[in-house]
Amino acid sequence: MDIVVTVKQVPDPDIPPTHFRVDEATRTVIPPAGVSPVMNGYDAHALEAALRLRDQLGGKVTVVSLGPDSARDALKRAIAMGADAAVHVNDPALNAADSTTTARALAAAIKKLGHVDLVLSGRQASDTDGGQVHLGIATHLGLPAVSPVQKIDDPSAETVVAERIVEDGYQRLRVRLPALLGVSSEMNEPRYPPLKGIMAAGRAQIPVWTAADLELEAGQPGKVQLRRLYVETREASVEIIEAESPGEAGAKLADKLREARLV
Amino acid sequence: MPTRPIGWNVSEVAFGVMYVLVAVQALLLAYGGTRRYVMWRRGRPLSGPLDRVGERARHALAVTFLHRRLLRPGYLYSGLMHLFIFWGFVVLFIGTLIVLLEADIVRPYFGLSFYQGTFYVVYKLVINLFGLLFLVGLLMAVYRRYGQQLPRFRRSLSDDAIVLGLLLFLGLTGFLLQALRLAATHDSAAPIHWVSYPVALALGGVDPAVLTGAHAVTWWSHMLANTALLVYIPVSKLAHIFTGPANVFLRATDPKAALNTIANIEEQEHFGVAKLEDFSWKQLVNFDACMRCGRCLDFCPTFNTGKPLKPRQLIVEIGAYMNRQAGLLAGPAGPRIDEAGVRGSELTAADEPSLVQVPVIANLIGDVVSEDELWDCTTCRACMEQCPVQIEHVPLIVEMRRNLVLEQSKFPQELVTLFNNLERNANPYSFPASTRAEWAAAAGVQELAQVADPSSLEVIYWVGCMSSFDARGQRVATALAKIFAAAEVRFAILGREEGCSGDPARRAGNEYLFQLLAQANIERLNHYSSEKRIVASCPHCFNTLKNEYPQLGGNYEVIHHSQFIQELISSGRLKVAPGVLEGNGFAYHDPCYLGRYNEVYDAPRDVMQSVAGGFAEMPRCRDRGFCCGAGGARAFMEEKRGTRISHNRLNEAIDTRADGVAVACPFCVTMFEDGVRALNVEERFAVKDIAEIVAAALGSES
Amino acid sequence: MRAANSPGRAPELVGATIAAVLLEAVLAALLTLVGIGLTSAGVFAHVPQAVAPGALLTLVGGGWLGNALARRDVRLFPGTREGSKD
Amino acid sequence: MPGVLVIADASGEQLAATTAELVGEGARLAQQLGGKPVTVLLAGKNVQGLASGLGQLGVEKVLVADFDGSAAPSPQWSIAAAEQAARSVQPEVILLTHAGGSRDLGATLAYRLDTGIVTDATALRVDGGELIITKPVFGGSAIAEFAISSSPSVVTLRPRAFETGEEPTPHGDPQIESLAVPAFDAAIEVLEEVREQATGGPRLKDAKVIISGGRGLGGPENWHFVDELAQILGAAVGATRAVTDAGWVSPSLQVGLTGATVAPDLYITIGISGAVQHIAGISGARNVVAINRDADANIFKYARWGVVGDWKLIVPAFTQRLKELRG
Repeated sequence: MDIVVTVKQVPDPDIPPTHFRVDEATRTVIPPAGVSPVMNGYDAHALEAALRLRDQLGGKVTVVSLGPDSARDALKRAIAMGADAAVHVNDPALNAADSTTTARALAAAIKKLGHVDLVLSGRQASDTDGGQVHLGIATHLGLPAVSPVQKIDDPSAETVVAERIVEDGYQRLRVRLPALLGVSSEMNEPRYPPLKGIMAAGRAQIPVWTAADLELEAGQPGKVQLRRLYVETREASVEIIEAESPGEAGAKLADKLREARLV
Repeated sequence: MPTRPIGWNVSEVAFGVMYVLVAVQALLLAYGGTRRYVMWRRGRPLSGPLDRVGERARHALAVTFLHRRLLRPGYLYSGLMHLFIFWGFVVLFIGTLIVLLEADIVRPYFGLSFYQGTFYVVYKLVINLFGLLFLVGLLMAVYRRYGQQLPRFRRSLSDDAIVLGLLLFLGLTGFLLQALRLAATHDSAAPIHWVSYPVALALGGVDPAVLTGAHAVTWWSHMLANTALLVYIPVSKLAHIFTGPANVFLRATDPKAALNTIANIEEQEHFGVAKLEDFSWKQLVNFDACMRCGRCLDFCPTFNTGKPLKPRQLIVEIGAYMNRQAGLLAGPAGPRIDEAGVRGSELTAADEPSLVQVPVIANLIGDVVSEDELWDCTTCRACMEQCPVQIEHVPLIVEMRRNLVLEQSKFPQELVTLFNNLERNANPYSFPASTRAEWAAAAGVQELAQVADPSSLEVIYWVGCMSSFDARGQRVATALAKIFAAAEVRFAILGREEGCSGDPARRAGNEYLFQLLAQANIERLNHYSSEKRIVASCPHCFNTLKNEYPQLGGNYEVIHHSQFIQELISSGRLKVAPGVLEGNGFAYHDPCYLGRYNEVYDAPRDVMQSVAGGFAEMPRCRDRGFCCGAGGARAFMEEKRGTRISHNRLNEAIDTRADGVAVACPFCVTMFEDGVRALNVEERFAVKDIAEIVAAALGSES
Repeated sequence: MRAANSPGRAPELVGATIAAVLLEAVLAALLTLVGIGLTSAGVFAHVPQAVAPGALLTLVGGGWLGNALARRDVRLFPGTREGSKD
Repeated sequence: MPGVLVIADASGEQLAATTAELVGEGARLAQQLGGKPVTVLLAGKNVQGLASGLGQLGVEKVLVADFDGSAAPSPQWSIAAAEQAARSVQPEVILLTHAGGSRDLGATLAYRLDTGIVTDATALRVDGGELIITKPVFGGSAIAEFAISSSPSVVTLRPRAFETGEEPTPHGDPQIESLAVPAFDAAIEVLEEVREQATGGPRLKDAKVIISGGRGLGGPENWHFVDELAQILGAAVGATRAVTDAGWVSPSLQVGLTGATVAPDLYITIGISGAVQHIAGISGARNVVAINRDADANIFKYARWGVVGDWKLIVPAFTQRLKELRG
């Protein structure tokens, strides 16, 4: 079974909020010193699922990522984990692009790869939390898509059975291949790369495709524009809630959370 | 002229048979010995030739003939027991050779005889003495194994019984032969056979014909038993007669606290140990050297909390597996040692792969040794410290962990988090490296990078992750900073330039990650003059920097804060008000990587002496101390099997009636702090690092 | 043995037959028999001088035979052939 | 006549609670866009009955697509229905809830209509005739504002982030139009639909809100305080290692270095001192609330709000007030 996995490199989600900074002018994140970006968590689950399917049925796992030069690290990580090949879609015209353009570019890249039985993506990325690009890819490729998926059952050459998470439960769906599945973290625990893999990743040659390679008319404006990116100012130190009685303090706490629209 | 006719009452046929049996004995002895040797040869060759051969030989001789490692505090009984059996065996063997010499060489060729007169008298007196010691030792052994209800002897193997039985039978029949001959021949020199003489007297009244008959029967059974013993040696635990000293001779002589490094790891194709052939031949000898005394279990944290890992079982099972492949009916291959049911044990049969089901061809990891066993180990070194033949359990276990991690990437989920954190943040937690020195700013401690003139510094304080990020650990670091200030020690920390020493990664088998972390630290440390002394407040960092960084080109003078504080006190630089602690004071707990690994036992005790006016010594202390459960990266794993190691140790400390436990390791601190809360004694039982106790003692001064 | 010696292989041992070691074994066995002969002569024909060399030859011969069989991976004990699942 | 199309979550027996929020926000938006109408699409299995309920919310026009198949409708049927509705209504804005099946329905619909989508919005406003969509990004560490240049703008709304319509004028029975769902590629076949009783709320790892208890709670007999709070907030329940070790709750609830690593928007701790092993697991948490009797407890270093005192007195009042706030 030939599987394509889309991976995205994101800022380390474990950055403590107190250390989170953005540049409002360029609308980009300023990562704290010594914190390097990582592979999106859900994508790691998708890759793990792909690797297990391959080990079970044979075939090939190819990872595709769109992003700046640094995104190559996410691809190397994927190879270290056991992916057979990787493609890096890297073009200034695309890197800053919106979700719709990203979907179009990745779809084009997957098409260019040729025969594909299954496309696996993370259900969403931990930076924009959009959870939509993979569905865009499916639409562009005309593939049936199911997301978020917590389990993949009896895979065959023609179909797989996917468990799709819905409110208070799940649906078991038989999906005709080729198809795209948005993988959720319930599915597995991603492996830690064996040293052989890490070394292979170090040597791996990862082809870079530009918008031109994908015959995309680059530079055309995306449909979704980021107008503003900011961090809510908040005191670094804790705000201790004072009150006459503990009970009152408890009630006041509830109000605070309400004000902050957290409950 | 006192002597005896050699071969009295022994027919020519008997003698003929005896010499034929020599062939059988030689054949099977050589076969068994060679089979074991052939197995060892399958191991990897050593990186270099054996070093310090002379020293090794001296040590091996001392251990073998003087019982250096058998006769130790706490092991007087078993030490003497073995001493008696050993020397009894040796002397009786020499005695037999002497008779052979007289009968088959001196007499036939030179027509002379020395086996008479004074020599004969002395010979008999001595032989009787050692014969007696031999029997006494054996009886002690029988009581030890079957009389005393030691947990480690809860189950024994047929092999154990066979060996004891054979030796006892030989000893007894030996004396019986003597007695029967004396009684039958009315030997005038009878009294010099002072052990068998009384028996001879008792037999005095019996019809000589009967005595002669009995003598013949006894002679045959004695000789057959002797043949059986010789043949049994190579296929039983008796092989330790040869493999024991061999293993002692081959022991690691390099800093005992350092794990071997995988050189140019990037080029390797295969990592650690997945099958017997992956061990070095030297390591394979370990498995044949064990004779199951069980001392490795006495202070073993996993055995004493009912976890699957039992060092003896690990060695015995791999040894049996190896011998089955060698085609030897090694004793242990029969029934298995099974310590299930020891106090606190919650083991089910499922926890232990049954050797009986292990075919000759099986997976070393999985069929012979379970992954649980391998991940249980805290690498506390208690087993290695106690093993009389110096089997090196911990390196063997780490080798197998290396294969699981670097090759199969199969390991507890918690370790994935640990490794990812170490990779991303150079600390075991998920804190950005940039926040490492935040505690220092608060405590007014300088980072080296900020020091104008580093050469003016006296020491570099290596803080370690625990004391950098953990609120509890930070209290220790701050206390230490206060002590430095009081003694006017000019120091600084690496702060944001410091990273995890790599100890947890290495002990967990991730040698690659260890080397990455170590190289990063060495680079920075070498950047600042490497002549500087480094004071570490974490025994794990201390051990790694001191004993393992040299493997990667980092040579520093590293001391633990307990040593440095002692130095400051004894040199008078640090004024402490002794006896500031009222109440029952503290019990002192030896951190494994400070004590057993680096033999720093006295410094912390001296410090306690001078600041607290004393401390309570726990029954299990110094080289026989008991682990807190954190070592070997266990601090970052869940303790799912058996009972809690930390609770076991904590209860021992509480039983000393002390008000708290003093430690010298941040991991011990957290393990015990969690423990006191879980045991609900936090109100009445404190956990403190000695640095905190010293800092408190300063309080009255400053 | 050579085969089993090659690293990285599952340690199944290729059990050789006596034939494979015939020559060496026969020599060792002969040596042993000579030794036994000598000792017997020494004992039964009362030539005490024959005993010591006889015993020595028996010892060496027997040892050699055992060693030869072991090196050629001949299995003397039952149930220890490779693959045995007992 | 373009306007706002609300695609209601019709997967349940009755109208999903979020529908009121969608309709409320839809109406508000329609106002700002110049008194445009709000149309609601009900697509699902026997949804006819639900239509009248929409009248109570002040909806005038409802499109009903009734699925007559035996099993539950496949995602593709829902998409076909939504697309058909969108093409017939030609709205400027399409609203869905950011929950359950609607999440991916919205995204796929947007791409089918070749337009842009913003998911999980927490606020909408019309600014110079342009719709500005606010949503938390980077797990809540930052806030982003988006605009969609293509039409229609598809937006999924975070549940409970929006007010329901303030006393809607009940509109009697809305005008109901049934929608014929065109044929679609049946590449996905529904084998079965499994409804699990909401066991312990959302999964720890992905939960937006987590209530965690520590040894400070005193004993397992007090754990129900945590559970109740979680119930009300639809939150996941977490615990410290000490608690799981002590066996008060299942080890699967452990948060920390040796347990789950979590990054919720809101992390409420009760009786947790904040040992490094626990903190290491929540460094990604956006807003930590600490309730602890020891004012020096390490947890306060990481908290945004803290209450010092006996949780026994604080938590019940806190819970009570939350009940009131959430009606």
